[in-house]
Amino acid sequence: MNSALLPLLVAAPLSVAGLLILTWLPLWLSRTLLLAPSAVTLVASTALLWQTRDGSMLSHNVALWAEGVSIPFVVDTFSALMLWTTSLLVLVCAAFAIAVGDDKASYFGPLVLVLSAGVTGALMTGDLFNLFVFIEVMLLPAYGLLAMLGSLRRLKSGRIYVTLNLLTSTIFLAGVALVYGAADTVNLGRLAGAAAESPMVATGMGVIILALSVKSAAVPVHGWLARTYPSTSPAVTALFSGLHTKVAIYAIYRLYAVVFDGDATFLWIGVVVFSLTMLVGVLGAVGEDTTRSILVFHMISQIGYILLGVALFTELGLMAGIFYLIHHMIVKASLFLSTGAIEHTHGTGALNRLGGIAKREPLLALIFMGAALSLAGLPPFSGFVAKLTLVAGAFQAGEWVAAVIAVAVSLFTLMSMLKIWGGVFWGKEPEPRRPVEEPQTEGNGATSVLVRPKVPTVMLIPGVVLAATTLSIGLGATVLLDLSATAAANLLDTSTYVEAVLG
Amino acid sequence: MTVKSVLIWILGILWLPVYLAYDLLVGSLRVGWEILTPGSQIAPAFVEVPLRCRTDFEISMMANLVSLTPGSLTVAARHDPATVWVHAMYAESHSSIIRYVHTIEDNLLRATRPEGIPPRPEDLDRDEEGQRR
Amino acid sequence: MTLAITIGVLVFGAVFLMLQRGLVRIILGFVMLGHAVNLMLMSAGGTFRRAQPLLGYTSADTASDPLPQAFVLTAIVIAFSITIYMLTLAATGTDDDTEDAS
Amino acid sequence: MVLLILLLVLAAAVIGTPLADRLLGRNAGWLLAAVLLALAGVVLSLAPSVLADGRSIEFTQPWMPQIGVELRLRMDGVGWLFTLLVTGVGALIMAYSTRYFPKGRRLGFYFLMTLFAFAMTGLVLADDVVLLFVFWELTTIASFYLIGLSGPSASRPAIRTFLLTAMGGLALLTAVVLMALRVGTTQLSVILADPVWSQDTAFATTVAVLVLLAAFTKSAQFPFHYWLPDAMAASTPVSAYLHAAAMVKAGIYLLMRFTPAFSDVAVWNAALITFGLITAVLGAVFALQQHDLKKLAAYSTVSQLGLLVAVIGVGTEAALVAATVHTLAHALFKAALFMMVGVIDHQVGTRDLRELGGLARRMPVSAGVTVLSVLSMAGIPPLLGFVSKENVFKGLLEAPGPEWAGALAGTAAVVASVFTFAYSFRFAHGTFWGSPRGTTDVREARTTFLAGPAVAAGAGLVLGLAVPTLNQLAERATADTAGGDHPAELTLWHGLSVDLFMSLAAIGLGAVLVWWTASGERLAGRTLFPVTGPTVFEALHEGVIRLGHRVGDLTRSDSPTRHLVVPILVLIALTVAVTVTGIDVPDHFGETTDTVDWLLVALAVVAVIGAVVTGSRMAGLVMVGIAGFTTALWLFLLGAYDVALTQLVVEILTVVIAALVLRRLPKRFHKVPRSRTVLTALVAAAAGVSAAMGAYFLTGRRDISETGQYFLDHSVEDTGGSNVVNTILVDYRAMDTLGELVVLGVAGLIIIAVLNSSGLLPSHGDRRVVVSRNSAAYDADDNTLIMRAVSYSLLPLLVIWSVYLMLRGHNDVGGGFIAGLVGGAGFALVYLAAPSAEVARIRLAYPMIIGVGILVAVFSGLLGYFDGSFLRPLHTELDLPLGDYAHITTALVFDVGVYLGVVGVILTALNQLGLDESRPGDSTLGIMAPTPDQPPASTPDQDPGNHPEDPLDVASNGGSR
Amino acid sequence: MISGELAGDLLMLAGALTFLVGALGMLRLPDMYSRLSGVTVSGASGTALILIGLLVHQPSWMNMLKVALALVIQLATTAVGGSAMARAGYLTGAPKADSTLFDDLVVEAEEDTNSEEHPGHTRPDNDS
Amino acid sequence: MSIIDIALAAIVVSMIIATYRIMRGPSGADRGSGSDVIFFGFVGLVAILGVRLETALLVDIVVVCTLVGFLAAISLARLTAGGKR
Ligand code: NA
Ligand code: NA
Repeated sequence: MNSALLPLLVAAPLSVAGLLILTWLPLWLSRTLLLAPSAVTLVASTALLWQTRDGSMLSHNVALWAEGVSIPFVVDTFSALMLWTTSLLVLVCAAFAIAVGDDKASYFGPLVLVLSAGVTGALMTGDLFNLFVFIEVMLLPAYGLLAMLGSLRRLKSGRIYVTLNLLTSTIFLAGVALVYGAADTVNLGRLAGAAAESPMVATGMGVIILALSVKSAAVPVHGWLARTYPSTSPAVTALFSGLHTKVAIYAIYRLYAVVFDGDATFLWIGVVVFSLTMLVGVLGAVGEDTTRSILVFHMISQIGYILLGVALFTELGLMAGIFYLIHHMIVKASLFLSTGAIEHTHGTGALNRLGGIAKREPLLALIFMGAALSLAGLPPFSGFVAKLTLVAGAFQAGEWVAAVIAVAVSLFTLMSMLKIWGGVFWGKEPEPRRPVEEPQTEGNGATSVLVRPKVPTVMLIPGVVLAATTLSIGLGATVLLDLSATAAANLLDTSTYVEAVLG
Repeated sequence: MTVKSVLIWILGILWLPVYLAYDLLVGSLRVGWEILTPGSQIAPAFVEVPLRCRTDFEISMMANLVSLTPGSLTVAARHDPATVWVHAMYAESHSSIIRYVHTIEDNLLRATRPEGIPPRPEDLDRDEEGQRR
Repeated sequence: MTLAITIGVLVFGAVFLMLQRGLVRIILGFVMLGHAVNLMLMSAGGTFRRAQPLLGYTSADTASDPLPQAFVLTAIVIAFSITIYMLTLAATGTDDDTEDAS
Repeated sequence: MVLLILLLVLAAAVIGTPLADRLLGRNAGWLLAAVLLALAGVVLSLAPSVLADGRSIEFTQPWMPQIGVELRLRMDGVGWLFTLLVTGVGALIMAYSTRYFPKGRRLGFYFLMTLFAFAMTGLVLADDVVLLFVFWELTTIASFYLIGLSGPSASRPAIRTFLLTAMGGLALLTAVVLMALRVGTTQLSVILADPVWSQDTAFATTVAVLVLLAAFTKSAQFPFHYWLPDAMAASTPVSAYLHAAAMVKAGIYLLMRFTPAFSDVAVWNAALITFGLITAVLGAVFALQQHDLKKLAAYSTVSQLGLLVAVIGVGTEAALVAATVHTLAHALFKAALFMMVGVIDHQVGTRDLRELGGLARRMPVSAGVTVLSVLSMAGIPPLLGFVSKENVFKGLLEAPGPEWAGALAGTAAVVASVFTFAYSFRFAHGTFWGSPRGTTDVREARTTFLAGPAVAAGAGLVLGLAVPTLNQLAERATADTAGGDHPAELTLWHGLSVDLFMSLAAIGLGAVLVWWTASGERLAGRTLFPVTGPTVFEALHEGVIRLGHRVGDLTRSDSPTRHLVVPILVLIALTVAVTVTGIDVPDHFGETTDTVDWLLVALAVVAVIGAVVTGSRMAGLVMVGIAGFTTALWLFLLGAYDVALTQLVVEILTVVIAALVLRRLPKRFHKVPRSRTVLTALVAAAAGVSAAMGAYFLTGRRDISETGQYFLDHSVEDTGGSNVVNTILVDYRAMDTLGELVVLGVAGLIIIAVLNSSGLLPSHGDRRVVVSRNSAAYDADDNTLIMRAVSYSLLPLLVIWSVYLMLRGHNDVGGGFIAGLVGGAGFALVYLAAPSAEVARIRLAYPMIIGVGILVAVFSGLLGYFDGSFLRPLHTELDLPLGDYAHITTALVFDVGVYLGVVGVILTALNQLGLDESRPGDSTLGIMAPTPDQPPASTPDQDPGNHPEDPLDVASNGGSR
Repeated sequence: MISGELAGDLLMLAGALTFLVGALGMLRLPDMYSRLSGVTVSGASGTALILIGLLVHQPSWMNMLKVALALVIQLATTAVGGSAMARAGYLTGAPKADSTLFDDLVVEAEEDTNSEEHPGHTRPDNDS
Repeated sequence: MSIIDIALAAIVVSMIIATYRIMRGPSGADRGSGSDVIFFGFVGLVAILGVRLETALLVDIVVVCTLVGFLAAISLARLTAGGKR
């Protein structure tokens, strides 16, 4: 892929979004248009992964102005990996939304497309302020999607979500101001190592990292996530879980590597905070009683794991963190979608109102359990490799406590996964409170039978795709490990990146 | 329309801002005096004033001119029959306010009507009944 | 100094309002916070050169830093977008109350 | 290679089970039995090489080279024994299963059993610690599902078992990671041979404890012993395989495997011996107490595993010989016994000793097989169990430590054996002899059903009689674990030795115990402990859930405030931290303060105080407006004209739109307690000080930025524009502006989308008009006349003005955004002046304007590819009459897109929020949503963009979506 | 030009002082309607003087046009805004000064057919 | 202290007085009229400040300010009447 074409990955979904706003198209066409840009991005990012697998990078100064003046778009292995995973998730979640009919809500298509454009831009940009803008591009559709789909609580959640994110975006912007005030520039290439040298820049970057930590829902600023994600529709939750917090995490990795140059002075803060995040998240999950709220708290816990990687800032730690990140995005979305299929079919995600689904939906059960075991870090799924490398990374870096917490937390993770499993898939089916499907009438129509709804196969496909992905990443871990190692190497030694940004 | 009436009309247009400035000045001084001196001579009232204005533009201009003059304020307006309800800070009597508004109206209509202005209703009254009230 | 004080004052008001009950006050707080941060961006550009960066009127040696101005312009519009959306949210549901009646 | 083939065949069998199940139903077990039997044959064929020649078979294949993990397989004596057990016993049980289950398909069972066999084989062959762990966890997972297959009542036991064994697994994982990091390889044999174990006692002890934790949970050692009886919810074949012969032996395998590393670690010896013996005695006592044959067998397993653990803990050559032989013996008699429990249950319909008795006459073969296994279990000659038990006694007498340690260990083992004798007797006697109880309509089981247990029990007899054949195995296994060359002298009779007397004592005292407790009847059902394992587990589980709920409660609030305050506090903390640390900053650059500035400070203070103090929404709005205008003045003072203008217009549009919203809400803000206000003020003050300090100390302390100066110096040359801010917006950083435009456009879309899904509040009663409808002030048509006339005359002015601002923006104050905002303000004016919302409704497809705006902007960006890049502006000089020319750039097209987007959004907001009352057909959430938890917008058979609940939708969306 | 600048300054000062007088009316005048007259003083007279002062400071034909435009808009704002505010106050029952002589806008009770729906002047708009 | 400074101060004082009225009410219309004064004050401030800073393009900005004031006045009036037109 020619590096000048990188901006097209942003422009393409935007123009399709514009088109969808503008015109009324037949359903099949608008659905195709909704899926097409992320499919294209998936293909393109596969090509990018191939091009960057040796640690080289693609960079392009948008509009071809001078270096340091133009907004640079850069793709290295890390961003290509993220592009690949996010576009896969957009594709799969949008497909799920289509399967459940979410896409018929007003402007669903344009909103998802803009969201994906924002994500893509945020992953590629090498400019702090442009990063802010793309984060906003990604957030605005999210504000709407969260508040327009889902349960009764969605409006309250919408309020929390928008205010919290606005606050953190504003804090981010303040950080950008401080960095610019101290360092003369917002170009990441020019900022390379600046925070390690200047305490003024470090303070500004600290503010930015703080904002990103809130956006990635690290403890103690995690509550908003637990409170908001469960109330929208499952497809949207899956989408958000795969994109929003993860872009923030990506940015933390990138910024800490480039601007702080991995400065070891502050790493201990990260180790403490992210260890707490692991613990608090998982305990929260154990205490919840609906599928999605459990999964959402897990997400917080796993965010702790992922960020621990950057807080270790060793080759192994970074590699483990990046591997974990990719694994988590896929598995989490898979879980949201498989439980989402249940929610859509049975009208609830409450553990005490579901049961015995494993027997009726064996495939669904298989998908769920595969992802659940992966999440808990059990072999042979991707989660195992992720946990193993991360724990090894933590021990290697001498962070015993964090390592032990990481290990212990996975037991609680399993515990809460089993809570879902026991409440939803095993156990007794609850008595239906009302006819769940139109009664089957026979002959004279005197007898009516309550038919329990069955999850439509089309709702299962997205989950199957993702579960298969986590299994293949687990079994063929070497490919992703290779890529993660390359990405980690680029974070440890940022000279190539800096050169690319300024080139 | 005669040349004379057109000249009067053009003069009317030119005169209007001058008159407005004058009215503004007088009104401001009066209200300013009220504000700056102790005690109060305020005797407000809401007065219904029938107008000779015909178009929306005229009514609107009229209402605005009244409002622009410190001490009086258009509270409500009606299109047909053209009427404004004016809040006046110094309302000695109903008719004084009406006369005051009609004076403004004269100046406005001189600017908006090349064909010349119709007589005031109170003057019409006199003509019909043959005597001044 | 003066700009810093203004920023501090605005942030005080913003945070105070944001921590109140009721979405409208929170929104108003955010509007103020936006102002504060925009001023901070301006402050980051430096306040010692205050001439407009319009080269038809000012020479390039005295004009103020245009980059923060562009940032602020962008930030203002983004904040405006979110503000009107939040205002919409305040007019949905049952009320703009954000807390359970106590 | 043979090892890989072993595993691959098993993997193929796993994958093949669905097909086999489909074709053969429950008889698929025969096929699987054949496969396992064949594999067992292969293993046996390796005996000469592995056992006689003392060679190890190895295989290596790269897996995750990045972390040094490879697929390393290795078979030594220990591995050989366990592989044989897994495949051999597995074959018997598969065959047995074909008759245990009723006819029909058994996919789940066979799949998981085969998977388990695969995992277990992998576990005992793995020569890589990571691989070992992978297989270890796989056995746990397979066990979980196999237990759970038994239906709803088994789900709690399955979960309890899973969690407990998973905990052990995590200990193993930690140990694996520590070892791998320390030794620098994940190869098990290399790790075990590393000198670190003798050099670093602390490290060795840590890892030893972790490994024994893993083994204890897997092999059901006290205090984790309870899961095994709990897991009896599983079907009998599962118990026979996993809970007797194979999975529980994984722990034993692990302990044996790691003996070379830890045999000198004192904690290792002490813990293994102590906990092993406690488990042995407790298990045996509990076993005697059971009425349920299966539970009895389970506790018996616990007890036997305890003996094995203890004897491994001794760690001497003799002890390890004993461990090797007893592992084999126990696998044979216990698998047989479990299978017999299944047979009895199957034929009689119960396995409760209180309902059984006198079956020997009706089921003579069953009785024979059972007696054979029971005798082996009780340690009666000439069965294998006698030899192995005696070796265990002998091994335990060599317990390290003080003199009395061996004696004490031996005594404990004898005590356990006394009870073992008693429950063995109880098992056989209570079932097959004694008074016949319950149904008399019992028949002997079919031969095929009995074949499995019979072979296993028979093997115990044959091997007992031919016990010296096991010498090679014992020697090799001892060499693998204890090291050295220890000749094993396994024999039925080796003279009068201490261990013989111990055996005799066990048998004799056992007989006494049988007599004394009426073969256990008197002990059965008595509570010996105040708590049981499962209740403790459930209490802990419940406790964790409660704790979790508390943790969730910390953030369980729908109030944004509760969530907003946290980041603010963290930010304040950051300020405090930076202040305390103290950083050096340069002096301010140039003169930063002008006296007029103070005026703005004063205004800001007034606005903020007003906004903070007031209880009136309207006043609050205006105060914030003042703050906004003050900001605009600041921008003005700082030379940012474009920005100041934007700020002004945005501020006023905010007020306009807020006014549309506020009228739907009460006049006053919600009241909060004074204490909260004080607290809030403190936080706000701290935040304010932080922000001011940040701005004061961290900004304004350098010359104009290099980038900023670059723009000033080059903008005319680069872009042809002299309004530098505008050139940054549309040329240099058009990507930002594109994003900003999209953000604005999306705001419009989501306003429509959210209102479509949730409706709008009606006007609030607080603001009701109190004047009579007949009053002249009431009529809207008449009274808006004044405004209308003015607005309509201002509109064209504004439109022209806005186009002018757009066109000149590149060189002068203006640009797409300001222009769009001014144009939008014009529409707002007309909108506000209209006599009714219906008239006011601007009949433009405003969402389409947004779409067009975005498309135009992107399109102008794409034009840039003609000059090599997205958003690269193209320039041309356009000749005009009178010798004039105009500089045309695609940046202007971009600005047109921006203009359209801005206008579209303003129109959207006005039309969506400006309706007089809530829209017809709108409803608040409660009425609209059919049921809780069901997303209203996802009703499947709904046309896109056409929401039946909202008849105005088409109009309100401007006729499109 | 110096005298021009001085003239401009003086005009501006005069405007500002006029503005202040009008604003003081906000404190001194008895009811909302009278206070709106004070607003007019500030908005029309005060601002007009300032704008003229501005023109005197920066005299040019283009500026004259723009200042004229600004003046027109400003005066319209004052007038229309004042009217609109007065009517809004009247509609919502803003209290009138005790000294108010009469009110032609009040309709007789018998004419008021919708009195139940819109109970006359019963709810003074007092939200503080 | 120059003439211009006095003028500035006078306007700011006016605005503070208006703030009092906005805070005090008592009616919505009072708050609205107070706001009008504030907005007019800004027009004045911009004009005077512009002269003080000797900046070009000042008049353009003043025009926008007046426009903005118009919108504010009308929409606050509308709000006062609870949206009644
Ligand atoms: Na007046
Ligand atoms: Na703003």
